[in-house]
Parts: sequence; C-alpha cells; structure tokens
Amino acid sequence: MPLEKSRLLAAYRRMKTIREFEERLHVEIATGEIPGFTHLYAGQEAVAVGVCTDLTDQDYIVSTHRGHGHCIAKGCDIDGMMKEIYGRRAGLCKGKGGSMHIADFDKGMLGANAIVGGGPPLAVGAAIACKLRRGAGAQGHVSVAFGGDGSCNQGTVFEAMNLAVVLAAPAIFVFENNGYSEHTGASYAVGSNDITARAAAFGMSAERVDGSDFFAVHAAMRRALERARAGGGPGAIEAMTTRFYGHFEGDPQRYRAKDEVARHRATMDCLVRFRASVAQDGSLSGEELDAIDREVLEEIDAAVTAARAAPLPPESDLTTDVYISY
Amino acid sequence: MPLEKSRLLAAYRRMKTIREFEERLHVEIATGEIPGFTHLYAGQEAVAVGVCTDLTDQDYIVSTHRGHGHCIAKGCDIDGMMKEIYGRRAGLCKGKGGSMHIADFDKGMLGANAIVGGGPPLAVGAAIACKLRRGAGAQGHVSVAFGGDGSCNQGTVFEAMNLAVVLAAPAIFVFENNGYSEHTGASYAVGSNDITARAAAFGMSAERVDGSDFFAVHAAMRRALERARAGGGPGAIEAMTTRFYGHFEGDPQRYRAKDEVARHRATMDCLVRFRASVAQDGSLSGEELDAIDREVLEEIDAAVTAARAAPLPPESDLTTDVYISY
Amino acid sequence: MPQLSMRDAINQALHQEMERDPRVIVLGEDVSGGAGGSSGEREASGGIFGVTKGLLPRFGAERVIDTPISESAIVGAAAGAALAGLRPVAELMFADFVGVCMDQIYNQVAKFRYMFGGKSRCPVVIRMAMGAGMGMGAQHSQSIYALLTAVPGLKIVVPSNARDAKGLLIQAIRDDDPVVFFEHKALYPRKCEVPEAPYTVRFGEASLVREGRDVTVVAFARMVPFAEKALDALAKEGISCDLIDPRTTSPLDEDTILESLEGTGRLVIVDESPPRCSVAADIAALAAGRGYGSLKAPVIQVTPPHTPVPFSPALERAYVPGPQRIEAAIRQVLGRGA
Amino acid sequence: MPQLSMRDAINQALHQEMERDPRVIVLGEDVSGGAGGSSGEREASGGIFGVTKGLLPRFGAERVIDTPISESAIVGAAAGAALAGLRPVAELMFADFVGVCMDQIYNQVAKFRYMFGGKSRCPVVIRMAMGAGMGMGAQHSQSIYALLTAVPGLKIVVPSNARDAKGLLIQAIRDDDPVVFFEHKALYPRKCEVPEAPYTVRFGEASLVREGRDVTVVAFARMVPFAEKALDALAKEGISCDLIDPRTTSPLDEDTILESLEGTGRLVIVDESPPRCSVAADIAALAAGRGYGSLKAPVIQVTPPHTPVPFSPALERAYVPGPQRIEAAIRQVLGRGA
Ligand SMILES: Cc1ncc(C[n+]2csc(CCOP(=O)(O)OP(=O)(O)O)c2C)c(N)n1
Ligand SMILES: Cc1ncc(C[n+]2csc(CCOP(=O)(O)OP(=O)(O)O)c2C)c(N)n1
Ligand SMILES: [Mg+2]
Ligand SMILES: [Mg+2]
Repeated sequence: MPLEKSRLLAAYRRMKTIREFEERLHVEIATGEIPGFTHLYAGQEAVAVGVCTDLTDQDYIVSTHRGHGHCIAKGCDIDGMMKEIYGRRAGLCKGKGGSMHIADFDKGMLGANAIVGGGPPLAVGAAIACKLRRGAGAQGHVSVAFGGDGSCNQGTVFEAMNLAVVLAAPAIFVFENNGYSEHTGASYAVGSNDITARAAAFGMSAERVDGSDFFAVHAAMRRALERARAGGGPGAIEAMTTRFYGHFEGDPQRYRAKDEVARHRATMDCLVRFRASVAQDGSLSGEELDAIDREVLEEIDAAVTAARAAPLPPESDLTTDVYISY
Repeated sequence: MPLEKSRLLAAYRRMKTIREFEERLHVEIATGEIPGFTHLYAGQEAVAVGVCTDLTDQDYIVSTHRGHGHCIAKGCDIDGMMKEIYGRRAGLCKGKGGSMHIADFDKGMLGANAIVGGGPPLAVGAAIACKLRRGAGAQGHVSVAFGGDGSCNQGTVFEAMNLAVVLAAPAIFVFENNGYSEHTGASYAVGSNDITARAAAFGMSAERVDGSDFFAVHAAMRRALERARAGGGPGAIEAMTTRFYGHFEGDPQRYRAKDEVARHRATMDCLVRFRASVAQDGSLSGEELDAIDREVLEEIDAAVTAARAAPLPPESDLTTDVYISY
Repeated sequence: MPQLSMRDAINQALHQEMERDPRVIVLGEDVSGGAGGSSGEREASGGIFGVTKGLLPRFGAERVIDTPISESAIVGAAAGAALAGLRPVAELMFADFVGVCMDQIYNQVAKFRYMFGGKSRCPVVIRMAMGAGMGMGAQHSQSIYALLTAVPGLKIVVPSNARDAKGLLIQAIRDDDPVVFFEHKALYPRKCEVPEAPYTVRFGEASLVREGRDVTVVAFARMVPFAEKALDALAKEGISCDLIDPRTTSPLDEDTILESLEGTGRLVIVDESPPRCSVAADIAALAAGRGYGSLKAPVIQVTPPHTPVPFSPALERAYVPGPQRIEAAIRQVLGRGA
Repeated sequence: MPQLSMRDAINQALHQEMERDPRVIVLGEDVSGGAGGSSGEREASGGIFGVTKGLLPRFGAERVIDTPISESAIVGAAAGAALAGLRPVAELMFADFVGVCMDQIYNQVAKFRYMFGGKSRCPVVIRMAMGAGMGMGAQHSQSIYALLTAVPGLKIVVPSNARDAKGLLIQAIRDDDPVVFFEHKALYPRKCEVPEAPYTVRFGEASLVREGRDVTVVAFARMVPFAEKALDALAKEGISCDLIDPRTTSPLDEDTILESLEGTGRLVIVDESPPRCSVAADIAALAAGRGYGSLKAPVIQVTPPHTPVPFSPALERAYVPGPQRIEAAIRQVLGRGA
C-alpha cells in the first residue's frame, strides 16, 4: 500500500529538515560557538524517516550519539533541539543534555545516548511496556532501537536482541551501516561483515536494505512493524548508508578515500533519489518539493537565530533535576 | 588419526577422576564441611577431557563456576584442588579462591570464574599472546574458553567471539549445553535455541557435537585446534551434555522431570559410552579400565583425607597477595 | 504482630505492591525459574534466595519475567520500561554483578533525569544481594554500596532488618527516582516483627537503634546487629552509645549523625566494605567537616582490610568486622585499653 | 630540556616502553584507526586524542591493535594477555566507559592475584581520558577515579602534568600489578619540561608542588594547576600553603599529607569528582582519623555538587571547581571572610 500524498510530503519535509539542520550546524560549528562533540546525520536521512514514518507518538525510539535525525524524524521540535545544541535554557533538555542527549518524552523519543550500545536494552524495556499494555487482539505499540555498525559489536546490543527474542517483545533493531565506527571500517570491526545474518542468528527476522532509498527502508520497516504490532516479536533492519561528514565535526577523515564523500553525495543522496522516484511515478511535483525546501531553510535559519539569542541557563539550574525528591 | 593407547588410557583416567572427584564431593558437601557454592561437573566429563586431550601446558584454558572438570582435564593436581575446595592453606590458591576460583598457571589453567561470561574475553587475550609468540611457520598455541548454554547470553561472550574473529586469534569457544542455566532451560533463554548458528554468524567455524561421546568431542576439537594452530583463527564447539546433579549442591531441581537424571545417567554416561566404544574396537580391555577405576577411587579418597587434615590459612594470610608491591 | 524473616518481608512487600499497582513488574534471572525445564513446573525457583516466591503464580509471566543471563539487558530493560511508564523491580541476584551492567546503572538510569533537563521519570528499583560470610568467594560476597552511593541520581537503600526492609522496599517502588536496594544475604533468615499492612519508611531518615551518651556508632546492614552485640557487652561496663542505622546512604541523614555527635563527641563507623572511598570514609569526612566542632577524639572506621573477600572461612571470619572488633573500637575511641 | 605536552609525554612513554620490551602491546578503539577504511591509510587516527600516534607505523598491527567497540573484550583481552605473559596497555578512550567493562576491571583484573593465592601476575595498564570542561556532557566528562580507588587490587594513577605522566606511565607499564591510568583531557595540551630519556615516578609518593605554612592543600589532576592559581593569588596576601599532588590515589601517600597537616593544622582537598564516597572524602577521613591530633579547623572539600556533569558551558563552568572556589575555601579554613 503506497503512502498517501500528504504523508509523502511529510516524509520529504522531514528528510529535508534533517539535511538542512545538519548542513547548517556544519557551518555554525566551524565558528566555535557550539561546545562539545557533534555528530552529524547528513546522508542517513532516509533511514530515520523511513523508519519513523509509520510510528505514532505512542511508539518509542531510542537513539545514539548521532541522534539529530532520529529526533527530527520522530517529530521533535526544531527550535527546542537547536537551543539544546547551543546549550540554552529553553532547549529541549534545558541545555543540560546537549547534542548527544536530546530526549522528548511526549514524542516517544526516549533519548539520544552517548554510550555506544546504551540504547538497545532500553528499547527492549519500552517494548516490554508496550507488550504489557497491548489489549487482547488490539494492535500494539512498538519500540525502535537505532544503532550503528559499530554499536553492533557492543555486548549490550547482543543481549538486547536475545532478550527481545526470548520475550517476543515488539522491539525493532535498526542498524545504520554507514561503513565506519569513528575511524575504523565496518568491514574490519564486524567480524563476519554481515550484521543482518548476526541479527537473524539471534532468532528474529532481519533484512538488509538500501538506506539511501526512503521507499526501501519504509517498506522493510512496515514489514517489521506489522509483525511486531501483531505480536510477532522483534525484527532487525540493516540499512546500508553513508555519512556526508566526519565522525564528529572536526574529524579530518584520513580513513576515507578522498573522493568517497563526493561519490556518495552523487549516487547515494536520499533526497535526490526521493525526488527522482516521485517524479517518475508522478506522485509529487517538483514545485511542491521546492516549496518545502524553501520553508525548511527558513525554519532552520529562524531556529539558529532564536537559539543564538536565547538565554543560557542560570547557575541555579546546576543542582536541579538530579532527583524528583531527595 | 586414532589416539594411541596410552593417551586413550589417560583420557579415561581423567574422565573417571572427574567423575569420582565430583561424586565424592556430592557426599562430602552434604556433611556441611565444605563452605560456599559448589557446582559439580559430573556428567559432562567427556567435554572437558575431549577438549583438553590434545592441549599442552603451553595452551591456555579459562573456566567457569563449574570448573573442577576443566581443572582436572588440564592436569591440575587433585590434592591441591581438594584442599582448595576445603579452604586449606595448601590448596592450589592457598584457600583464598575456593571451588569457583581455582587456577594453575603452570598448567595453562588461567582460572575458574564465578562471573558468568567473565572468561571468554580473557581467553581471547591469551590467544592474542599465543598469536604474537607464534613463530613464522611454526605451530602456535591456542586458548580455550569454556562456557555454558547460559553464559552464551552474556554480552561479554559475544564481544569476545567477534574480537577473536576480527583478530583471527587462536581462541576456541566451547559451549557446554547442559540444557540449563541454573533453574531455567536453554530452550527458553537462548532465543534461537541454536548456539552453534549464533557462533557461526560471528564468522567462525562452529559445530555441534554429542558431548557425552568423548570421541566426537575430541574429533571436533582436533579440527578446531588444527585450524587455530595453523593460524586459521577461532572456532566454536557446542557440546550437548547433561549434568548429573543440581545447579549447585543443595538445588532441589524442581525444573527437571523426576526421571530426567536417571534417564541421562542410563543413556548419556560418557564413561559407559567410552567403555562400550573401546570394547567394540578392542583398543582397551575392561581389566585395564577397572584398574584405573580402583586407582582413581584411592586417589580421591586420599585427597579427601589429606584435605581434611590440612591446616587452615593463618589470619596473617588475609592481607597478603592483593598486590605484588604496594 | 507476626514475626517475619527479611526474605519474607521483602517477598510480602513485592506481593503487596504488585497487587496495588499493575505497573509494577519484576524481572531477573530465575525470579520464577522453570521456563524451558523438563518438569513443566511453573515456578521452579522463586529466586535463588527465594525472595520472589509466589509472584509468578499470582501475577503471571507477563509481569514476573525470567530473563537470560544478560544483566545489562535486565537493568536496561527495566529502565526502558520505567521510562515508558511501568515501575519495574529488577533483580541482579548478587550485588557483585553490577560490574557487567554498571553502565546501565550509573550512566543511564542515574543520569536520565538530569541529562534530559528534568523531563524524564525512571522509577526503577534494582534489588541485589550483598555481603560476605557464606564462603562464596571474592566475586559473590562484596558489599559494594559505596560504588553506587558515589553516583548522583541514584538512591541507595541498605536495610538492616525485616521491618525496615519491607517499608523501604515499598517506598522504593513508589518512589519516582531510581533506587538501588541492597539485601544482605546473612540477614535473609533473620526475623523480627513486621506489620502485615503495607507501609513505607522514608528515605534519608536514620533509625536510632540505641540511645546512649558516650559514643556515636553508625552501622549498616549486617553491621547493625553486630554493633548491637558489641553494645550489649559494653553496657555491662556502663558504656552507652547511640547506635545509628542510616538505612539509606543516599540520601544520607547527616543531621541525625551530627546531632548525636554533638552529644557524644566520639564517632565509630562500622561498614562491611573495604575502607577506601567507602561510606565509612564518607561519614568520617562529614565529621571532619560539619562535625569538626563536636569531635573529641579521632574518628574510627571499623571495616574489612583493603583486600578482596577471601574464600576460606578461616580468613573470611577475620575479614568481616565482628562484634569484638566493634567493641574494641568503641573502647579505643573512649581512650580505654582493650 | 624539551617542553612536551602531556599528550606527547604519554606518547613518548608508550614509544619508549614498546621499544624496550617486546611484550608491551597497545589495544583499543582507533588506537591507530584506518582499518577497513577506503583510503588505505595505515594510521588514520592514532587515538581520538592523538595519544597513540606513530605506534602502528613503528610497531605494526600485531602489537598496536585496533578493536571493535567492545570494551569488555578490550579490557578482558588485555587482562588475559597479561596473564599469558604480555604487558598490555589497553585504552578505554573515555573514563566514562568503565561502565560497560567494569566487571573485567573490578572483579577480574583486580582480584586475580588474591583469588589465585598469589600465583597470578596481571601486569595490565588501562588508560582512559577523564574530566569535564569541554562541553561533552554527562556521559563523556566524568572523573571516576574514586570508583576504582575503592577497589582493592588496583593501582590508580592521576597525573597532573606531562613530566609526572611520563614517569608514572613508564612505572605503570613496568609494574607487575594492574594499573588504571587517568588522563585529564584538559591537561593533554599543557606543556612542561620533560626529560627525553625514560624514567619512572614511584607510586605512592606524593609530589609537594608548593611549600607553605598556613594550609595543606591536596589536589588531583587538573585541580593542581587550578590550586596553583589560587595559591598565586593568596601569596600576594601573605598566605602560604603546602600544595600536595598525591599523583596516585592507590597507593596513597598518607604520610606526606599527615606530615604537612601536622605543620599547618588545616586541610583543603580539591577533587573534580562529586563529593560522596570520593577521594576527597577518603582523605578527609584520613584527617579525621590519623590526622585528628593535628586538625585546627574543619576539613574543607572543594568538589562539584552531587550532580551529573551538565552540558551547557554556563553550567559546566559552575560545576568544575575553579581557582576562585579553591581560594575561597582556603580563606574559609583560615577563618578569614571572602
Ligand atoms: C561504550 C562506548 N564506546 C566508545 C564510544 C566512542 N564512540 C562514540 S561514537 C563511536 C563510533 C560508533 O560507530 P557506529 O555505531 O557505527 O555509529 P556512527 O558513528 O557510524 O553513527 C565510538 C567508538 C562511546 N561513545 N561509547
Ligand atoms: C554475571 C553473572 N550472572 C549470574 C550469575 C549466577 N549464575 C551462576 S551460574 C549461572 C548459570 C550458568 O549457566 P550455564 O552457563 O549454562 O552454566 P552451567 O551452570 O549450566 O554449567 C548463573 C545464572 C553469575 N555467576 N554471574
Ligand atoms: Mg557507523
Ligand atoms: Mg548450562
């Protein structure tokens, strides 16, 4: 069942928003105004949006250090995110979290995570909650764990997959294989170089998809989602993708062939591929998409301006939010 | 290439020694004289001995909470082990370790481990040492990680397998599938119920063998060993076996069908099967084996008597052996 | 009032809270046991120490969840379920096992609320059995509550008796913050009077177990009954002490300790953890700071030596601080020879 | 004498020890980098902080081992290799990551020798970068050396400058016991004079950074230069202090601290960890016990609050104890108003 037009437009808007959010951060970070480590998601947009398109606010996701795309795909407020990344009081997490720790519980976004492999066990827990709440016969909610090719070598991730299988929990593990964990290639660090087979060996359905093709990701996710919602247990998706920037901003990327990013930008740009696909089947017009492009650029620009102007947290915030009561 | 007679006799002696060691402990523990948790290995002897028969003192093993069999198979001193289990000063570890922490470095036995999954990463490290020392063209030494069906759900074990594959380290992972982790069945806790496939998915050769058949275990181990010694990297063996006693001494075993142990004792006794096999091909005579049986019983009896009589550690031992220098 | 062991008091608390609140779930290794076993017995275990007995038959496998040996996944799943609205009670079996899931405890559970600017709520309880004295060796006998007391974002409970344990556990389950709940193995069979109806014991409120004038003694968990023994012996000589059981080390009831110290001027702290960066040291530091004006003598810490827990009972007995060592320390702080 | 940054001093120590002893290996994530990359560049990284640069080209991939993101396997493999006769230096990248491999550190490495009755030898070094100040947030900024100082069987090194760092790391590599080596990220670029030839700095020997008579100040890692700044300001008013950098927290040079305290009677401890069960508390406890007779004023601990590390620089600046807070504490311990 193809997506309706309004949802196609929404998906494009989200992918484009992620792209421009990151492209702009790439520029802004170079000015030195943004502290800490920032890991840009540009290039991987079709994964986050393909996965999240059919999710509701009652479905959960857990994210990673490279989380901006997941946040936007799950509907987090752009302004709140930008302010968070700038460390402002009005940020989504009051400036206490920063780029690697954005969460938005109203949106079912349980948090980015700066510990590689920290998220998947949490996702299984949210899936347990979904399972417990699932009425007899009713469609249930699900929980999605995003992770990279590197994360899938962390023991916690394996434990989470096994536990999800044992409990038939509605958890979906999305491995974004962008070829690298920091400065090391996946072909080196993943012993078998086959994440899909590894996930399958834990006893769940697993498939590999082209992560720069929104429609392929969406279709695979829909299969996993329908199964999980119906009580069929967990699933895994390995999305082959690429990042357009370094591991973090400032990474000289000496592990990458000089032309790799240019090549990938030319052939694996999910926005370009999306446009080509909808042009071919006539489902959306170029003008509609151009209009979105303009709106998105304005939105991002406004978010940066607002974040810059927003006040920093007062020192009294330092000791709040450790406990609810103590 | 079949084993020579002397090595066949030695293998039988070790299996029998393990059996009688454990049968005797089962009796002695009931008297309350032995402190702590003791996990008996009776029933699984063919695995430890099948795996260790071709190892030298320069090959390493790491063991588990159920480690007596591994120790004996690797050549640890029976007297020293018994004294250790009784908490005596002359024990292999001065009484400081106990049943779950026996080690003997001269024998390449790097220690039992009371943390499930604690051992396999250590085994990979020892394998790295073996690999580094392996002369050009020379046969290398290997490192073996023993673990149970339950241990293979611990994240550390997965990490160890992946790392061994990545480094082509001569590590061999032996999973003793005795059907249970404590009071929970492997068919429940291992999501796919297929440890072999899980190990294989990490990118190494893995095979499942009948763990009550010494010859089957030995043959599988020889394949893994030859590959690892020649620089072919890690391997895994899943040995299907059974334990004749509870998880620890005192376990009422309510998870087990009443007749399960009796049935397994009747059909899966590795000593009986070994005897049948050598009788059939005429390689050993019943008398030779009977003589070993008598000697072993005497040896165990002497070990218990000696352990009981041996002095406890003096209080001054409490603060020694924390550091080499401090 | 019925006499209950600490094991049964904790069990009762779990039953009552699961009854009261459908969001409470229990998960861990062998919390029921029997899954995948050949006997078909629905509850073959009820926890390795029997603490979770009866929960599975009463509340079913959706709420009483047996897990593989995957402590990171256990704690992580409990935390994720808590973020998603449940109130999970995870069991670690032995406190020593925090090592394999420390990240989920100290970097995840403990930090969510702060990192997320106060937006999250993670009401998870992590129960674990601690303590030496049963010949279980270096990896199954530790008292590691100092490691977690050090972590902002966690609340740490260390009960010394069945009555407190029940009230503290009910409080832990109803508490909106993450709680680590330590159960001393040697206290499981110890009985005392425990009210049947549910009740809570507030965190950060020490219990004044004994009142006296000569010395302030602060003790935790199994060290509390040991200190009582020591005080019984000293009472015969006319020495009387305040015995304070803080019950929670985070929050710590500093005021009760400092008030007592004001009266006595002398402080002995009894702790089953090794001495370095321990809770004993933490309280001694409190005395050296806010309590300095009250101090009339050096603060004495009664702890095991800076060593792992030895296996041999001959050594383990010397490792664990016992009534004699406590008695000697109290004499010493009073300037009286042994 | 050449000026070297702490980064380069550590790098030099690694080069020299690998040169000297073929049993020394280095392993960790991206210690060289570039494996499996499309550029074919042999050393694409040299460590996320550049500390292991040049090792791969010099010593090859058999001794400079890039690993997957599997910290338990990294530390475990280092430990197993050490038991099997090598002298591995494992890198954890960020100290915060001890959570995912804590068991291998605290239950395995730390306990082998004791559990095995003195028969084992596990000369492993575990290096990790710690500390706040770079806006890296709650999970990449902690100073967690107290957690490991608490563990019997480990030696804990916390250098404050390049010269010490080099000598302490060489000592760590040559030491037969397991050593955890903390490198404060903010100190990496700080330079000082560092002798070219290899040398060792003994463990358990504090460095007396400044001598004075009014107050004993004990500080660690980045807090040492901050304390120096504070002392510079106070010197103008005629206040002079002993500044002690213990350099190792386990073993801890108690005698140097106590001797100084005998002279000054006043103690300020500066520590970047949150206060509970910290090394600061540990030293305050020392003062309350063995040092009691010397104390003339309450011991003051200068630490962050009991919170995780916040991201926003506005908050992080307030979190990390700085020269002003140290200065204020010294005034306070002297009974002088701010
Ligand atoms: C437990 C842990 N180990 C190491 C790191 C450092 N680190 C941060 S991101 C990263 C690489 C992650 O690779 P991958 O999972 O492929 O995600 P990607 O960065 O490609 O999105 C590493 C090693 C960490 N944050 N946590
Ligand atoms: C990390 C950790 N978790 C839990 C335990 C408790 N425990 C000890 S043995 C065991 C079961 C192990 O099962 P398996 O690996 O199959 O070995 P078996 O006992 O069958 O030999 C458990 C859960 C432990 N010792 N360590
Ligand atoms: Mg990646
Ligand atoms: Mg088993």
